[in-house]
Amino acid sequence: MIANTLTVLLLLAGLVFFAAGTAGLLRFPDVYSRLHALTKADNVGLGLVVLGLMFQASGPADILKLLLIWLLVLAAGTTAAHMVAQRTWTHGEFESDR
Amino acid sequence: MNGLLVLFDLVLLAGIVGVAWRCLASTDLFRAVVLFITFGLLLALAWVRLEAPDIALAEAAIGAGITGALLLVTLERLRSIMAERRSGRPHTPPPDPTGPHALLRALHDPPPERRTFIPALSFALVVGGLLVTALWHQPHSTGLEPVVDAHMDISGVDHPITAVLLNFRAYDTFLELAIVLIALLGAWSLGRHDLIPARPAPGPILPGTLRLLVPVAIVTGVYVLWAGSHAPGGAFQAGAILGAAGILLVLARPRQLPMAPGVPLRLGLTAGVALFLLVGLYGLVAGHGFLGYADAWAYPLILLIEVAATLSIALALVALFVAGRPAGDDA
Amino acid sequence: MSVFYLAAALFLLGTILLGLVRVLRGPGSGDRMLAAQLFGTTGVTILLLLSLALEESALVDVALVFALLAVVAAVAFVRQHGLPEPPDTPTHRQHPESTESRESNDDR
Amino acid sequence: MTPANAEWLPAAIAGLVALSLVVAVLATAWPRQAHRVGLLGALAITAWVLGLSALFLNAGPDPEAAATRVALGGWEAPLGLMLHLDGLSMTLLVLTAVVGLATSLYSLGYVHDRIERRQFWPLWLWLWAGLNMLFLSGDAFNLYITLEVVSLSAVALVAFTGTAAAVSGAVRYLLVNILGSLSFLMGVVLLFGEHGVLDLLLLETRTEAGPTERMAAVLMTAGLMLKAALFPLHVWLAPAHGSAPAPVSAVLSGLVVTGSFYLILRLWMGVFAPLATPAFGILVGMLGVAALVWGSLQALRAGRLKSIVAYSTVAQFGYLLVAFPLMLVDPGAWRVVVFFAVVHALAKASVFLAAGTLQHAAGHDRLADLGDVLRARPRTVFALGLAGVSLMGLPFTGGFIAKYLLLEAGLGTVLAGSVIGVLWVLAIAGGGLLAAAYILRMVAPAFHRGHEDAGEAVSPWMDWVPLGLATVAALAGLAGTLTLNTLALTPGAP
Repeated sequence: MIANTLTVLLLLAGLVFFAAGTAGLLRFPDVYSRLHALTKADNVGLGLVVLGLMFQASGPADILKLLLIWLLVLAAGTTAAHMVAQRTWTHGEFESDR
Repeated sequence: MNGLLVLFDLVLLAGIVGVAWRCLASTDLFRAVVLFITFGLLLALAWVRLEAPDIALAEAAIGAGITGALLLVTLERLRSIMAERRSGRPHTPPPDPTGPHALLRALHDPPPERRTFIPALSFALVVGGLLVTALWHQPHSTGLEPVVDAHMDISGVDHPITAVLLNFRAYDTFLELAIVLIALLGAWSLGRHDLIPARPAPGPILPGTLRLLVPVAIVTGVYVLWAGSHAPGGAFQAGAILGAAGILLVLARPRQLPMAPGVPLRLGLTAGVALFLLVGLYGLVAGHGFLGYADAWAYPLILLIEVAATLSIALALVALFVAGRPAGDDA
Repeated sequence: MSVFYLAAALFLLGTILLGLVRVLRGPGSGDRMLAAQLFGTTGVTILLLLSLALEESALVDVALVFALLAVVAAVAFVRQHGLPEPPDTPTHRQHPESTESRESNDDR
Repeated sequence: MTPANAEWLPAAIAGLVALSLVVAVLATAWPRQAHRVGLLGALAITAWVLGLSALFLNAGPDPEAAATRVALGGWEAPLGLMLHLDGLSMTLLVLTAVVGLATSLYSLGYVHDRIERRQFWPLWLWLWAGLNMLFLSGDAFNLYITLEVVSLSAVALVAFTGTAAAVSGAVRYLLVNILGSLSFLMGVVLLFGEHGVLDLLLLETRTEAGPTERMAAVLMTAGLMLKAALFPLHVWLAPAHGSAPAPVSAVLSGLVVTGSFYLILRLWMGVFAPLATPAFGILVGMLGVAALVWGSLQALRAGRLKSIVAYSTVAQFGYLLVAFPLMLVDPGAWRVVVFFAVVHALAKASVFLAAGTLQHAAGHDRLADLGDVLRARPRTVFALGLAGVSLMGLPFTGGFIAKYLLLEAGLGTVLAGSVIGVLWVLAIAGGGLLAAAYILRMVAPAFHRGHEDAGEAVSPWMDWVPLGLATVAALAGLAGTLTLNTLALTPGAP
């Protein structure tokens, strides 16, 4: 029962960050600020969801798998954000041409 | 629960159709590529909802790992051709009139015409409408599920899909492996590719991520291959994961990649079909029929074939990504 | 509980569809790439939720594969063989230290 | 009829599949020796097919007894896959072996570059293996996969010279093939969804004229018509052939297109048989007449040798469509149609091979400038003419027998009181005249006065193989009775 309540609360908190990430992606003015919106969803949003789901896991293997997924997404998000920022910085924020 | 599921499916369906339409109608190729990546993601969710986790797994590996990278790199090559055409001077290096370059030219000529869109849409609607009508009348058929279930105990594995793919209908699977190989032979016949020299990584983040991801990808690939005997997974999915890891290495090139040597590469690429065929021939000689196994030997033989097939598929995917045949192959 | 998971998954699917606006509008390719990256993360989360809602543990593996390969497209985006010369757009800036890496972009 | 023969038949069928695959895999893994592997493989496969046909014909005059099904891996349908051999598939296997052997020998001379050889042979051997498997397949999904093997290797072969024209033709061919395959696959999915089995014989017992079958029939037939370049879905054919290497054109026009037609015939004689109605037959027949006229006119207008031959394929396949309404009136006419397709494949392949020799010698295939080479190469011109005579249907050639039998069937429908039968008879007779016109266009410069210039030297293979194959095509009439008798060994068909 407590586990379920914790899961619900953590998931809801995670969803808030996903919503915020999407809102930021849509509303922020340029690439550099939109980066932040993305990384919040990656780091905290998925982190909270994973934490919430861990209470429902059937064993340590499942918990480790969930943790691994979070770590992988963290690494991917960080790398992607860094590289997109770098490319935009060196090559300009050009419109993609045909 | 059920109402919510239907709502989820409807939203997903609307998303898939909408994304596909915008992707086709997009005049901006980069936008079309990003939409296609999104399309792959939604499609994986659709496979989940169609209760086909095996295909969702394959779609995840192919869609996330390979298609996106392939399209983005192709787009970049197209751009350099277009830039060359606009400026009237040859891009460096001098474009090879044969080979992959010619393929890209052919893909770009003639430019897409917008007025073909309406006929195409009406054609799609007519065919789609007829299909829906035909599907509407279909009974709820269980297909071959009961027959497969009845034979599971002598199939050598515990996952029905693996049993069908590698035992009951192994011939089809063998030919699918062959098709991957033929596609690669076709790509190689177009021209040669010389590996690009390494270039310095921009900062420590990319090499660091690679150092983390590539080993994890190898472990995951082996895990998915092993899982195939009792759960969704198997050679195609594992091969796609390992192939994506290889593509990551080719893309990032932390250091000079060695030139692929001709003979071992060919042997690696054909290992899957060759081993499969050898096992099949043994079955023919031993009286189990072509591509048949003795019941007791089914599991080890299936595992052997899957390992070789994983290796071949991964190699073939990386080679397809690199596109031209490596210089070592002509030796 | 599974109704809750499903509702959460539906919500996340909604955010993907909403985020498509950024893909359609752009304006730059970086913006679109970022949106795709966010979709990948959201997709992983949806898969995790669905695996509980539908009681299909194999979906965690699908999520794992997505998470593992999420970075490939982004790497392809920045590491193509020959990036074109930066066009003369007003937003273009020159970083003082990046000249070296730009020169080596032509090494295809 | 010897029981021992019948016992060996299943092993021989599985062995043919295995042998074709071994040859293809070996050539892929060992490209340095691919041409040697290919030559030995071509001889072995041809010998095996001839042996198989001897076994098959010996199995007796009863179609039910002769037709053989092999359960792969020991799993019987519906669980497993079945290979299926009957008179129809046997005939096409022999045709494939003859054209395949000729193409292989020709390619020994044509593909001489070391690098090209390494690319060509594995793909060609996969294509051959794919065709053998296609003709032996008895399972709807397996048919789709074998079609893919055939299509993909054919596309790669069209592109393999790597020139811009070849690649552009190949891309078009690839898109057509993908569309055709997807359409076919959707049909397979519909049938499987309705009946829960994939085996063709099991499907045949379960299908009726319902909405699913209708939709599946439309999808599968349209997809195959696209692949077979049947009018009006033929637009990809000439660009793909115009730029492909000669042996590839020969195989495409002779075998690949015929393979798709074989599937249409197989499906409509089996699974979709309940759907065939006279009105449908007349529609298809009309398409055939249009194809005959349009293809012939294009062939008369084309300026390049290979384009003429490619358009003549569109025209000749019109006959196959014209024969459709005849089959509805006289069910036995299907054997004549298959015989016609066989003769056409032989003749068309030799015309393409001869055209390839001329193109190689002259360095181009513009008809207007080919006179010098034509005059200097009587052997090749003779091959061209001999195969052309068979295409026209002049007496005593294979083409004559085929067209005579078709005309006979057409007249039969007229006598049976069908007014529209007159149209079919006119089309069959008129098509021959049109064919004569465009074939004379090809060989006529050889009889004009003018310079003689043999052009580039060609290897003996390229000189003699077209002539040999053309002779086979012309003499195929002698094997007419044998072919028709073999075809009669198809159970379930009249």
